[in-house]
Amino acid sequence: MSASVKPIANTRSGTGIPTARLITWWVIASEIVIFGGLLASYIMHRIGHPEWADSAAHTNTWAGAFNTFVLLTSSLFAVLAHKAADAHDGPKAAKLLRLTSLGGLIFLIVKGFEWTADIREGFVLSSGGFWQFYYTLTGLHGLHVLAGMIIMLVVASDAAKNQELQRVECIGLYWHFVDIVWIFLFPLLYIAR
Amino acid sequence: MATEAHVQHPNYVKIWGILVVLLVVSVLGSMTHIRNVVLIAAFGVAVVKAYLVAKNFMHVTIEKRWVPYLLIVCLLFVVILFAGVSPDVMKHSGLHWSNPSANAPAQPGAAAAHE
Amino acid sequence: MSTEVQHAEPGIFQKYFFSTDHKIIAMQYLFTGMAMALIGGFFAYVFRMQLGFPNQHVPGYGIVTPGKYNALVTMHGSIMIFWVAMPVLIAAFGNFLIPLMVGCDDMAFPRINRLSYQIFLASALILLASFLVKGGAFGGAWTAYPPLSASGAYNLTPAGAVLWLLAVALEFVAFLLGGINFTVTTMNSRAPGMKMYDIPLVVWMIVLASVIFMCSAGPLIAGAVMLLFDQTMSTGFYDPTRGGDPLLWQHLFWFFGHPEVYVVLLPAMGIVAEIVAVFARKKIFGYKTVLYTTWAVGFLSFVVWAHHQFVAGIDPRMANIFSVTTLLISVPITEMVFLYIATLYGGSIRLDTPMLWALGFIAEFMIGGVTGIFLGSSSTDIYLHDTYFVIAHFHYTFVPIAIIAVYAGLTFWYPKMFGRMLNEKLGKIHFWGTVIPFNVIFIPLFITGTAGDQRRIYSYAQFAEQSRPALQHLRTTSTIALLFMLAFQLVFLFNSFWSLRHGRRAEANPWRSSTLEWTVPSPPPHGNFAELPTVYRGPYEYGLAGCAEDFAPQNVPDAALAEGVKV
Amino acid sequence: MLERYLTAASTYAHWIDYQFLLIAALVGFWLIVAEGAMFWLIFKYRAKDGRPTQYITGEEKHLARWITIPHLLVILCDIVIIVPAILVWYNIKQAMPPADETVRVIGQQWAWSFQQAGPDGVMDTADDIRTVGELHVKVNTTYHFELMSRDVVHSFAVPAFRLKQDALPGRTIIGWFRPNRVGTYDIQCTQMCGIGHGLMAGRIIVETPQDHAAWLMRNANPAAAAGLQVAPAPAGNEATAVAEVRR
Repeated sequence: MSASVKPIANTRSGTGIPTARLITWWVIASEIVIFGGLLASYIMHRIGHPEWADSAAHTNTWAGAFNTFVLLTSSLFAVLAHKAADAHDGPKAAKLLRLTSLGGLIFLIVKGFEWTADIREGFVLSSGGFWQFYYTLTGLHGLHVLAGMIIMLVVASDAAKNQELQRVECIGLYWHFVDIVWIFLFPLLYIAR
Repeated sequence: MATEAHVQHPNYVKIWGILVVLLVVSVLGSMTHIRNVVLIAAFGVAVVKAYLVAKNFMHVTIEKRWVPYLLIVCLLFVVILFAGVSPDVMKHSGLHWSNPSANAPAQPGAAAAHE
Repeated sequence: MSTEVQHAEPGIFQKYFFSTDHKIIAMQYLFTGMAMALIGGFFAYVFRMQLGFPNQHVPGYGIVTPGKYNALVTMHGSIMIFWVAMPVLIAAFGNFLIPLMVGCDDMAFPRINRLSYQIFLASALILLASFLVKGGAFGGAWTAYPPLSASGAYNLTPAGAVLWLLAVALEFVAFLLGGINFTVTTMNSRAPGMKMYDIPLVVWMIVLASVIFMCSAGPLIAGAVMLLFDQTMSTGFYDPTRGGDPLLWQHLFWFFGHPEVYVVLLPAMGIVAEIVAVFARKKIFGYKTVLYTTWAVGFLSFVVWAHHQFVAGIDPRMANIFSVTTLLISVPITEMVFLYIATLYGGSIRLDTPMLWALGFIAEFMIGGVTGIFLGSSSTDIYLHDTYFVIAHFHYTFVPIAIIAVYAGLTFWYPKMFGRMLNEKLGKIHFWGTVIPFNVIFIPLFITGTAGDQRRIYSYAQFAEQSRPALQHLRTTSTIALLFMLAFQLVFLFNSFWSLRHGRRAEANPWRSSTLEWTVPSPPPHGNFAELPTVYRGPYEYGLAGCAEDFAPQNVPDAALAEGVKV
Repeated sequence: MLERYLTAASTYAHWIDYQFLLIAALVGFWLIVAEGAMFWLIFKYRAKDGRPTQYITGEEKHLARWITIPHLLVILCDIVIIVPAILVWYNIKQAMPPADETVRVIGQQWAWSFQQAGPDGVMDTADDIRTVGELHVKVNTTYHFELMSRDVVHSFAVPAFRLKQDALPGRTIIGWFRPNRVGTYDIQCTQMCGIGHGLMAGRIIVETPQDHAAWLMRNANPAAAAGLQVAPAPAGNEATAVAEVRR
């Protein structure tokens, strides 16, 4: 079945929310509990271990702040892409989406430099304590950024041809969610000490 | 089938500006090294930022009502998880039990925890 | 995007392995689940033989060593829950029924659906592959408590433990994808006119089960990532010598593990609701109340998890809270069962094979339900926790769910799935041959449990109290009953394969049921409905006045009812 | 009722047994009522020619009563069960009667080892008695136990005492029991702890005060001066104990 042939099931909208956006909300809901479980585990350990603050002091607040800025800006592009898609301007939406994934790329590059610096200092995943949570949380989040970028580029290539414009909003929603996760990771990992 | 224009698009750049200002506030707040200021700057601001993104970028407030409810219920489950687990994991001693290894991983000898 | 798109007949490989048709995917899940059930059943046979006739050569397997015994019980539990109950009850029935019952041509996202099955198949293969690696399959119980599961030095199955965890994690991903798809399809793709309370209960329950799964599995997915790192990257999330906490896993596991019980229970309850309504020719007694109790159960299932951990080293004060919530959840579940029984009142009950299975489910599940009270009450759980009483209790819930209700569903929808009727006589032999041995297996285990038999122990020879001959007789009885029960499953296998060719051809609506899946030919063609239906009423309108038949199909307008239904 | 299946040898064994009986009576009643109602309805409303089915939604007041009233009774029964359940739990796991003696119970793959004070009555002194697989206790004496694990999760279960508590590595968990019947009772590990789980047996020997004193004198070991502290040491330190369980 080619992508252009959709079942009628896909085109109905019993809830009043288009099917694509509906599934995006459910994906976000399930992601909330995944990140929530990991964050809850981290927070309760962190409160129980005040000494982890010493490890947290090694993280680079400026790099974290810069990355927050990058993600916020990319979120702006994503929502502008949604606006463009609403105006049926596919090529513009595609351009903005590509800018958004460029933001993701910058984010990952900065993250990579951070990890390299941390590892050079001898803090690795198996260092235990704070560091195992630091790498797991940022790693899981980084994977989401990466996945979002790839999907976004695919959506952008369709949007450039004015196809599947409803997907622009959906990938945007997902991207904002990833942004919100980072909004909480930033103080939890970089500021609280 | 394009999405129907269901939102009045607000001025996104302005909201982005507010978010960036908030980011600066939280970073500056963390420089004070005063515990309460840092905590508010870090987490209070994070909640505000998350709300702004959810409201203005994700449009949850004008989505069908049950969508924000769904997200809140999922958050609630995480809170329930936290409430049920933290008495055991966050604390290192309780009624008739203690977790000496969590306090001092390398220290030998387990202190008995009498109430 | 419309009905005039002609679906070209694909090649056989394309049709059966890479199809996006929900019915084919349902069959893939069904047959994979059934194959896994055979494997899980074989494991049960092997370790029951070891318990019934200790340290003797088990025909078809050999000598059961302690390590192999542990691996067998671990894999029996994991397979039966994750690779039998979930794929068959949720994925197979969900995939087959949801588009048909809500009146649309396919799932909302057919390719995500296909991906879900492919991931599921990969997870099953990974699990089976773990028997072939060095050290053998994981033997740390399906709960996989660390540090045992986290360290190869403790469990002696380093590769098996990693593969087990990977398989479970992949299975979760498959069911997240599938479950979200079910939910979205039911919410958005219903036939015109089908309002919230016109959705058949089985669809409701499969969707709610998917939602419960989605909300509860997240923390365990996070926990599985942590455990995987503990196993392979020498982190110490659960290692107490390095500041970790083994209790964290237990909490994350049971935060998922308890809702999981309801994830598999609800679809079974839904299947039974459909069948009871059809064969009693009755509207479900208090359809909305059934739904409200389902929601209550779904929510409460998130706040009871620590009753699995009363004596696991959690703070004893927490046990009181969880004991209260656990007894609280008995309230909506009891109400739901009462409503099912009340549905029989005033009916015209025909005891065909599907109905026997459905009534068998209710009768047996009640035993499982009431014995749960012993375990939810914290003080008796001190004694009964991890004994055979627990095993007997949850098999009295899981066997009705994963075996009895599945047979109910299969015998009921077999004509729709394959276009032939099953043989009634063989079906009844199979029913009694399954249900009677089932009770003979597990009632003795209640007794050995209260007599102090602890779980997962491969031989009781070294325990003076447990090696009393009377207890051994009970264990042997249970094992022999299991042999009978397994043997009678051959009747079903024969019946289903024989009927595939020689069964009476099924008309569209052999049971005279009112839901939408019976308005299409058996088996339904690709695309399901020649003309997409419109819904005019709820799913269980039996015995409606002013109606030529004793049932009113959902898709027939009021005006046409009096003229009778063309079956 | 439970004593027919297994001896009750501690003071709180009977509390649990009575709670078991209470639940058995209540849920047994409901089970019989519900199953009875179901089979009666199946029989009464079996398909008969000329008797059409009735159209009932379940929202009729006079019929819904048949659900509502049993439903309220079930809630009542739940309360009747939960109150004593919590009381018994409180008395076993939360309230802690003053200890006459203390023992340290250590689980490891795959044996139970025990440490108790020698004749001087003080723990962690040179004459402490350490045993593997066998715990000797005095009848009618309140014991506190300190439960630890050296490696993985174990569970210290003495079915005859109706006692069960998991041993977690890194944690020390305190509990109590008061044996009231002389005899030898099994200890089972009830938490999957590796390939030797099924072999991880132990015995509790409840003795009269005289026998116990004699045992103490026989086994007091002044030579065991070194290494008094029992630590929940990292895995692998105690290879000897593993060898002992294979004796």
